Amino acid sequence: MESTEAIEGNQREGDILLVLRHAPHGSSWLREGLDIALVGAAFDRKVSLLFMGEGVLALLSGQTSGALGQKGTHPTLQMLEMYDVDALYAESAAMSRFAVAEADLLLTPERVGETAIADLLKHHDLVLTF
Amino acid sequence: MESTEAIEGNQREGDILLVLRHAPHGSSWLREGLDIALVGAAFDRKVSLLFMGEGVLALLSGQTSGALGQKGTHPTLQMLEMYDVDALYAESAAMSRFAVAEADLLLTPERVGETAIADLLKHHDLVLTF
Amino acid sequence: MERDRWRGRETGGETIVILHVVNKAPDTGKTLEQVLTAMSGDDSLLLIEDGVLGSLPALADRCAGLPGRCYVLREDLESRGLLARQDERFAVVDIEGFVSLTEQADKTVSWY
Amino acid sequence: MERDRWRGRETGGETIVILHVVNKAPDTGKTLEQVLTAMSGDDSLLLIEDGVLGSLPALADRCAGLPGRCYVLREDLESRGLLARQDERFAVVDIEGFVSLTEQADKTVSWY
Amino acid sequence: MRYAILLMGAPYSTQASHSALRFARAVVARGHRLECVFFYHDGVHNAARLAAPPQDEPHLVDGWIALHTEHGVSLQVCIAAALRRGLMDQREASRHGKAGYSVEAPFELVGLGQLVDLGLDCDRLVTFGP
Amino acid sequence: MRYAILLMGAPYSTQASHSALRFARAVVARGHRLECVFFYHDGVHNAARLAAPPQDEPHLVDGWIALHTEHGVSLQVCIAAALRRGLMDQREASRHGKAGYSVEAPFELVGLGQLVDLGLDCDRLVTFGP
Repeated sequence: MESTEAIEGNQREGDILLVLRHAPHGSSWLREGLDIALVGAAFDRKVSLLFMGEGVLALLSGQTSGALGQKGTHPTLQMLEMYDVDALYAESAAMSRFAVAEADLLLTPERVGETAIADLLKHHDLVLTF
Repeated sequence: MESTEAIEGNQREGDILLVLRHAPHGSSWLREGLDIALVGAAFDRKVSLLFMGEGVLALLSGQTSGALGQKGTHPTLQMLEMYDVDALYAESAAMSRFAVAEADLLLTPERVGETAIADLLKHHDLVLTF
Repeated sequence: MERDRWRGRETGGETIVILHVVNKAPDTGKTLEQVLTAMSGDDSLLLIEDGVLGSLPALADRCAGLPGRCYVLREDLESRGLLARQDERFAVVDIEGFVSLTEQADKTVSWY
Repeated sequence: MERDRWRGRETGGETIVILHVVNKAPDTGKTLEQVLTAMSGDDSLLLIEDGVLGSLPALADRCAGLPGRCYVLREDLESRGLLARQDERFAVVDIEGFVSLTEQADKTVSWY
Repeated sequence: MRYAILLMGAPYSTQASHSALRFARAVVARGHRLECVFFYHDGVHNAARLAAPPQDEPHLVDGWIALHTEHGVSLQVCIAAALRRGLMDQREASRHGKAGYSVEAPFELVGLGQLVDLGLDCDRLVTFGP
Repeated sequence: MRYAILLMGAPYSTQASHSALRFARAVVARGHRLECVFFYHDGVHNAARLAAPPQDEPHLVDGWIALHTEHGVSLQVCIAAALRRGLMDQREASRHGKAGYSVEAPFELVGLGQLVDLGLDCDRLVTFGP
């Protein structure tokens, strides 16, 4: 079910929205986006994350280090709560496309459709895509 | 019209096929692919070029330097003949997709469809994609 | 109909405008799809770099739902030999026009 | 029917086999389309890195015309939490299997 | 208005650096204050002091330095992204026990918190991706 | 068999370098001769001698050097692609009047002709793109 409740609560200034569109491991995009989330939160900014497209695969449980020991991003995702980054959204269409079910997830993002995504962009002061 | 004549003539060893899939100016892919063509030809290797996807835009006449004076790839394309690189192919579907007509072109590549493209890959010893 | 879809997203009297900047061609990944998903009815779209390929008539229909709010950067059309080939639904702006669009919008979001 | 299309490309007695390696997801640009355009009936396809997303059942149909010649790299499925989620039409190979495929093929062409 | 630019593309590999430099000059020409160009992801390569592009191509590193000298634009490079990519100044080099360095003033290595502050404190942040 | 690897992705930014290093080790482990790893396009950044990745991540530059030391694999870097990207050895640095250098042995700066020869003379060339 898609809802816009959480979004309407975000209409204050000082917010950062990170739009994460890349899958884990294949590139450093996801990691370098998440690093901004952690730093923003450490600087007392209210940070939201929107997982879009292949980015929703970051949310899958069961990820491991790479074959050479590359760390991956799942440990960082599990730290988000500790940093009070709890405004997590996932593109509904992408979840369906990759057949990612709620039971498969590390975290519990809110599923959002087009209108809610457009609203998220509106209601954050700074929107960065990764 | 698609033909495979030129391709059948290429069945000897020592050939390099460069598959150029990137448009000019946006990245260095096209340039760095063409550099291999020139070096290969200078080393007396028989080099063929296949323009695929957005790569067909490299063939458009009327290209200029970039706004900061970036060179572009059209001067290199015009040097190909001097280097005896004359086996030029362009993906027919891409030419149609971008509405590129023969009259718009710097050079006169042979238009090739799927079967001819697969044959080109078979009949070159070294195939590099850019 | 396509217009209505955009109109439906406008938020009351509020005019929070975003300039979306796209530097990838329509064939390069989901970039353009993602922008269109994330755009509101009062946002604008500017194509730069390889993104200008999206203004070619054969490819421009995807942006057709955005009348009057589609821009394409002149210098990137020009260097590619594409100036005057762009679809008429796109307005051509130069680099000063790009800056001006960022002045007018409340914020700029880049997609690559 | 899709099979016939591939079969039609086989060249007489000649067995010149190419291993095509793809490291991009199906949604990332035209990479997979371009490979399928350029493949012959006796070629093989190996998905690595983000390319392994192409082996997910929801996306695997594009490779359905290549029975028995589709491979996906185990370690890249594994690190992404996707091992056992791949479509049954893909054979899982490890890094030694990857080397072995390059031994068997006359040449390897990478698409990215 | 107060502007900042976020640049995430490497020079020469993609057009991002050229676009960002053109945009930076136009921002200044229109009378705005350009506070900072922040280099992140592969954009950090713009700070490579040993870059030696061909003489008939624009020298991007010099272009950034001119922007700093003539208009007081600060050139901030994400330290974590830089170190991973082989870019360090003298201080970091001695900290890592390396002889030599690859970044020098006016480029400064800074934390990612600077980007968050810029993004929220300036009137406009414009990103150039690869 | 005699193998060569062409690597065109930068370390950390994409997985290409990790894949290439894994593949290189497996080639050697299966008893083949790996003649050379050729670094082109953004792959030249693998030769950055000042790279300082976090300690919990694989050190790719050291990985390449080990491959050279233990198995005699030559590490060839395209000189033109390197110079544009801020990578030069001591000889090039003095030729360009720069103090310091960013590439050292066992990495060698070579012309693109080497890649053409490798591609045609080795039994197999396998490319890793970004």
